[in-house]
Amino acid sequence: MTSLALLFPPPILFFALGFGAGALRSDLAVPDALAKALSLYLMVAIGLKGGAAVAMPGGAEGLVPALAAGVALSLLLPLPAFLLLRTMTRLDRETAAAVAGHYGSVSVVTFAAAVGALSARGVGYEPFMPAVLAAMETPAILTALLLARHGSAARAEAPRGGGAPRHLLHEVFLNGSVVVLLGSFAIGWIGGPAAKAQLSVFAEGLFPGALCLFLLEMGLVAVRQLRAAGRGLEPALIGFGLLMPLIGAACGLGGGWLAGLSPGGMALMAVLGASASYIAVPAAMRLALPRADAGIYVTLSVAVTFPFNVVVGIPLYLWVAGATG
Amino acid sequence: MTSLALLFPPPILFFALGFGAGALRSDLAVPDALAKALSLYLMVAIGLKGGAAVAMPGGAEGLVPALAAGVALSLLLPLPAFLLLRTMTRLDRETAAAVAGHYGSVSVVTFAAAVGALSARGVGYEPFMPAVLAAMETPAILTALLLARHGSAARAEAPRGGGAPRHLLHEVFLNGSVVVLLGSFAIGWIGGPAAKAQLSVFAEGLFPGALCLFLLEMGLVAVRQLRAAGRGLEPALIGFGLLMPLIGAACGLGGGWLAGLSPGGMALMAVLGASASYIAVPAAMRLALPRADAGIYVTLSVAVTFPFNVVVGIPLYLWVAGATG
Amino acid sequence: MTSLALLFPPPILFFALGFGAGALRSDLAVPDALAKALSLYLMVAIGLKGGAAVAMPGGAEGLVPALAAGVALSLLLPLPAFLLLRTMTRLDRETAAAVAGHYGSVSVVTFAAAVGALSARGVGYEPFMPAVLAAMETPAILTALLLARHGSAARAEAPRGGGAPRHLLHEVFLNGSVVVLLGSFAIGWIGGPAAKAQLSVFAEGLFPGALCLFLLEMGLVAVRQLRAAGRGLEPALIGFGLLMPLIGAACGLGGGWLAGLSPGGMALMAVLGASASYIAVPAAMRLALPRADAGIYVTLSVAVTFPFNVVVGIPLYLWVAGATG
Amino acid sequence: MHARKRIEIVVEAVQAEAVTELLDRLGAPGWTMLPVIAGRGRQGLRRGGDPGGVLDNVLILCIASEEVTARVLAEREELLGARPAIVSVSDCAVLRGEHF
Amino acid sequence: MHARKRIEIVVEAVQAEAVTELLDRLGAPGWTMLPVIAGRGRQGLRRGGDPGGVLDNVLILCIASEEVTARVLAEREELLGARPAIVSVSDCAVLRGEHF
Amino acid sequence: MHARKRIEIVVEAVQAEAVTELLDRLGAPGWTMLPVIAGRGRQGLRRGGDPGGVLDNVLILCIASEEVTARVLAEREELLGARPAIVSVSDCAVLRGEHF
Ligand SMILES: Nc1ncnc2c1ncn2[C@@H]1O[C@H](COP(=O)(O)O)[C@@H](O)[C@H]1O
Ligand SMILES: Nc1ncnc2c1ncn2[C@@H]1O[C@H](COP(=O)(O)O)[C@@H](O)[C@H]1O
Ligand SMILES: Nc1ncnc2c1ncn2[C@@H]1O[C@H](COP(=O)(O)O)[C@@H](O)[C@H]1O
Ligand code: NA
Ligand code: NA
Ligand code: NA
Repeated sequence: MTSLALLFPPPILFFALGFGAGALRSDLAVPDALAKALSLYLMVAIGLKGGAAVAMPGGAEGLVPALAAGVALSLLLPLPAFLLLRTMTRLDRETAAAVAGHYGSVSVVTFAAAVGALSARGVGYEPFMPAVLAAMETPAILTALLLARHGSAARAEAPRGGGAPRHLLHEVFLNGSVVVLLGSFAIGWIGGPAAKAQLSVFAEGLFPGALCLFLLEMGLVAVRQLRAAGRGLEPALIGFGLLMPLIGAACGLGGGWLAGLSPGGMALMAVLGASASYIAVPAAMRLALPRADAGIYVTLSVAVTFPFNVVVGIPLYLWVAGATG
Repeated sequence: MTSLALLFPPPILFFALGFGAGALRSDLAVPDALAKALSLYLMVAIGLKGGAAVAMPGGAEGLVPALAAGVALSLLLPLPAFLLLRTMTRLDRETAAAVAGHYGSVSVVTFAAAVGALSARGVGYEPFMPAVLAAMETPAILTALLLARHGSAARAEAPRGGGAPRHLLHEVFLNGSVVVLLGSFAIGWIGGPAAKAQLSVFAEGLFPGALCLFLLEMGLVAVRQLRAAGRGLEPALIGFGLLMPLIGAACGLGGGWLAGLSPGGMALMAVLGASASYIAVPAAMRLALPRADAGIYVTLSVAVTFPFNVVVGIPLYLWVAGATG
Repeated sequence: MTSLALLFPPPILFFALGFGAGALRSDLAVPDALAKALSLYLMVAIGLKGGAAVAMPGGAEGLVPALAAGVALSLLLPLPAFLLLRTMTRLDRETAAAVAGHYGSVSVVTFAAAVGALSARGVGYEPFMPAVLAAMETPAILTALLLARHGSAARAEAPRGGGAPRHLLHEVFLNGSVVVLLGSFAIGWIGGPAAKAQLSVFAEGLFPGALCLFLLEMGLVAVRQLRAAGRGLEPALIGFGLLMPLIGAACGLGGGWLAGLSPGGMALMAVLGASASYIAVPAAMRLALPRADAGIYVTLSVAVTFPFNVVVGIPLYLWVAGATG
Repeated sequence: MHARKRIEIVVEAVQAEAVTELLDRLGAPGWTMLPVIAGRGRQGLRRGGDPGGVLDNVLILCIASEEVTARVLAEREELLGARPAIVSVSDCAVLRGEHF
Repeated sequence: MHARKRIEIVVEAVQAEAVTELLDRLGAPGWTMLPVIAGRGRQGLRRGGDPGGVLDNVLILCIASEEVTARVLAEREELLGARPAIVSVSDCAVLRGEHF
Repeated sequence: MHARKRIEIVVEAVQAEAVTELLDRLGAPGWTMLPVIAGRGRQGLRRGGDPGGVLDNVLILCIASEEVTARVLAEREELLGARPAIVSVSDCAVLRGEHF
């Protein structure tokens, strides 16, 4: 593989293609349903593959400390994020708390891109990392709510009938992403090698192509979001969106090291720390903190931090973790 | 393969995942268009695979008696179903006739799950069974109409302009499922081994994964349907939804035996007898018997009989047919 | 492979299946989002495969003259088309110009079907042909506008706010199809053999099946379109839709010969010349020439010329080009 | 501006074509059909997306003259019958009277 | 024909269920929910299709009696609150008065 | 409640952005765009879903003051021109007058 191809693997180039097409206002579009289908597929495939790998002898070794590290990161990372936002930017408390929640949580596709980069370099990693990914999706939501608590009567705001607290707990424990990731992980685990073999074309063969298509869509979404909400983004916010992933990655490296992970595993933990949610947390925040400005957190997550991680962050975190093959 | 993995293969676990997620009111969702795409894909893949197998030397041997048995089952099974419904439950004649029609017809995904179970156990079956599946889809509609005839002025009800009779004949002979299954079967047959090789990643490699995703959706649909129409289901109706598949399976076994099928083929015939339509017949019934309560038949078919067959029925029918490898 | 299977490969049979089902008013339907997803997939796969092939030693040899020939064909073919339409039919100048633009441009799926036919016959072709395909998509739009210019105040018609000229240039240079085809081509090229291997299940394994499904949908669309706009089609227009591809194919053969292509490449160039756009150009024409009758060009392209090329044209052009293995 | 009626029909998707054919037959100048995600009425919740599509609804909008509207409403049985369906009518004004 | 009110609510999709539950609770005889492609309001452009779906809107249509309508409008805070949402009401007539 | 106008425009999807830009330019306080499955008018049946999307329609709903509505209707040529399109206007009332 040429070093150009290593630096710019197809998924990243497809992201760039989508971003460029969007920036130049091409009429290129990915149907909504395809984007949702791809997102679902990626979670199922990641879960199945991880579960099947854990079913191998010794595959679950070290799972518990890694899960603990992941949950701790998800719970704690919103704190520095909130601090930074309240000092660096003029966001109100509620929006700052909501944004902070996104950075404790994770992005499935950033994880998938990192896994792809590790494979391309032939670097191994602990097979249970998809379970860590799932475990990190939602604890950050709780921290975000605690941070918002002293603000305006945030929770009283939610519609009485809708039962925000009920919805909220569902978002934390029964969020669609969490359910699909953990469920597929368990199914891969139960099914073991037989299921792995039977599902390999689906879960492994298709994976790189599906990731490419989804990143094409993410490029388009990032631009669209920048355009729709970009005016609202003060420079300090953009700075936060570039700085916070570095802090998250550093904490992730530390957590991974404490949990005794391999270089590949540490690199993935850094990626999880660095990445920001763009599916599970936004939906939860709309329900729990309806006064928070969705334009801000969706844009920061999708259009600033996601591209940064995919293009600059992943190679950097892999290199720092010593996971460059 | 562990016995746990044999008892709970991935497709069934994905059904359970969807059902559980729905029951716990997770916000997990499968986009509509993906569900429809998967349903179309499964029919195309089943048809192609069957057709290609029939193109092999001797592949069509025994096709005619099997088709005859299938059509007979489809035409006759609504009779005991109707009798049971009119004696066991308080359904009006028209709704009872509509429900009965569903049980003469078949469910493509139940068939697909059974084929998967046979493959996992290494049990062979007649390759033309997909053609039998297609042939059984719609004859039951005719019986259902005859059963409803003496009821309220059922047919006069259909909108004059829409031309119910015309639509109805289309539903029977040109129903989308029938056309796709038979068409793909014919294309696989004409294409033979060359087409089979060319389409193998698509029609065979992807199949298990697509089935898993579709069953995830079916689990969600089953719960949603139970919730939306569940109140309307008297216990006797649920009893019918669990009893009738056993009757259908017994008749299917008998029919398969008369048609001289192998154990694998008999097992599939039992599955066809036991399964209830949830695509072709509901649509036909809305047009032909608009006074019949769609909530009842959709719920029974999708949320009672389908789960029963997939989880309990298939292993049972395979075991009775001696098709457990 | 039997000669029946060679004459009627699965993609064509699926087209016939869709056409037949539509003609008989079956309720068979392909979800919109699936059709759009397949169309996007086909372009990505064609681009990736072409780019990877060009990355092989010597793969780009002869690219420049072929591109030149393709662009020239796209720019010039609208001229005979326009002439024929204005003499043979009663179309107004603007509609005639719009239709002519479609015939200079190309159809991705016709190209894909031709590539499939070459593979089935084991005939090679220049790997850069997907780049030629992309290059031919939009130049014809410019010619169409020049042809329409002296007509009614066509351009003044476009909504002031929408900025038709801006939109138009985007359609020509940044049309979604062009961007995806060229982008994927470049990504395949950069990625080289490593990317090719990684994406082979996606871009190659799935391809024939995806093409089949898309052609099923095209069959349905062709009938639907004939039915909706068929009354408006005078016989002379249908004649044009059958004659013009022959002219385009002949020019394509000439252009391919001048560019020094192999028989397989010449056959593909003939197919490009013969085919008519049904995605990029219709959208551009709605914006640029809103007075032109969309019913006419969509119907001619999708329901007359496309079926003709797929069923009759491709075998013919391959035979004339001496590309029948 | 010209005064017209705005007829709004929510009906199950499998009956949609029958309704638009009825509108065409009664001389409606046109109609527009919109997708529906979900609906609730006397027949309970109808959430689209079941595999057979029988729980899908559509909304049909038809702008017509008073005369055509009266004819459409007269087909009450035909429109509503036993089917999940509602029909409402309101006033509106259109720009190009000659087309409606 | 019977005079009724036609309530039209555009609200973000994640709040849709809360709104329909409110309508049910206030005695609305039914409602219909339609998908929205994009919308603009005070909160700027909301174009659906972001991965989390938080920028999706839906349109909820509810035909109800004057009385129910008054009750719905009284829940102004509940309906609108801090959320992207608009509510409008117009007059209409329905065929089967007993159902609305 | 405050009296406003409800403008409803059905237009081909490729022109949708031009129409919403026009509404923005004329000072409309907002708009909502809904997908359309199919429509019939003077130009015959327009059933969405052709590969190029040129037969897709959308419905644009805009609630605006009488003044803005008059400005929008004055752009008749711009809105309708040669394109498949219809425009209708009706009365409605809104809860938060300051926003419309
Ligand atoms: N009051 C209402 N307002 C708006 N839509 C309604 C209303 N009642 C019924 N509908 C719609 O009409 C469909 C059929 O109504 P029904 O026949 O009463 O079950 C429902 O699924 C709703 O989509
Ligand atoms: N004047 C209007 N006419 C029609 N729809 C509107 C209008 N204002 C707002 N909307 C819709 O309501 C949503 C929320 O509005 P807002 O809360 O003002 O951002 C927007 O995204 C639009 O879909
Ligand atoms: N009378 C009408 N009522 C409702 N929608 C209409 C009507 N006339 C036309 N339309 C819609 O407007 C589109 C364009 O109309 P036209 O320009 O007349 O072909 C049609 O495809 C329909 O969706
Ligand atoms: Na994070
Ligand atoms: Na059956
Ligand atoms: Na051409």
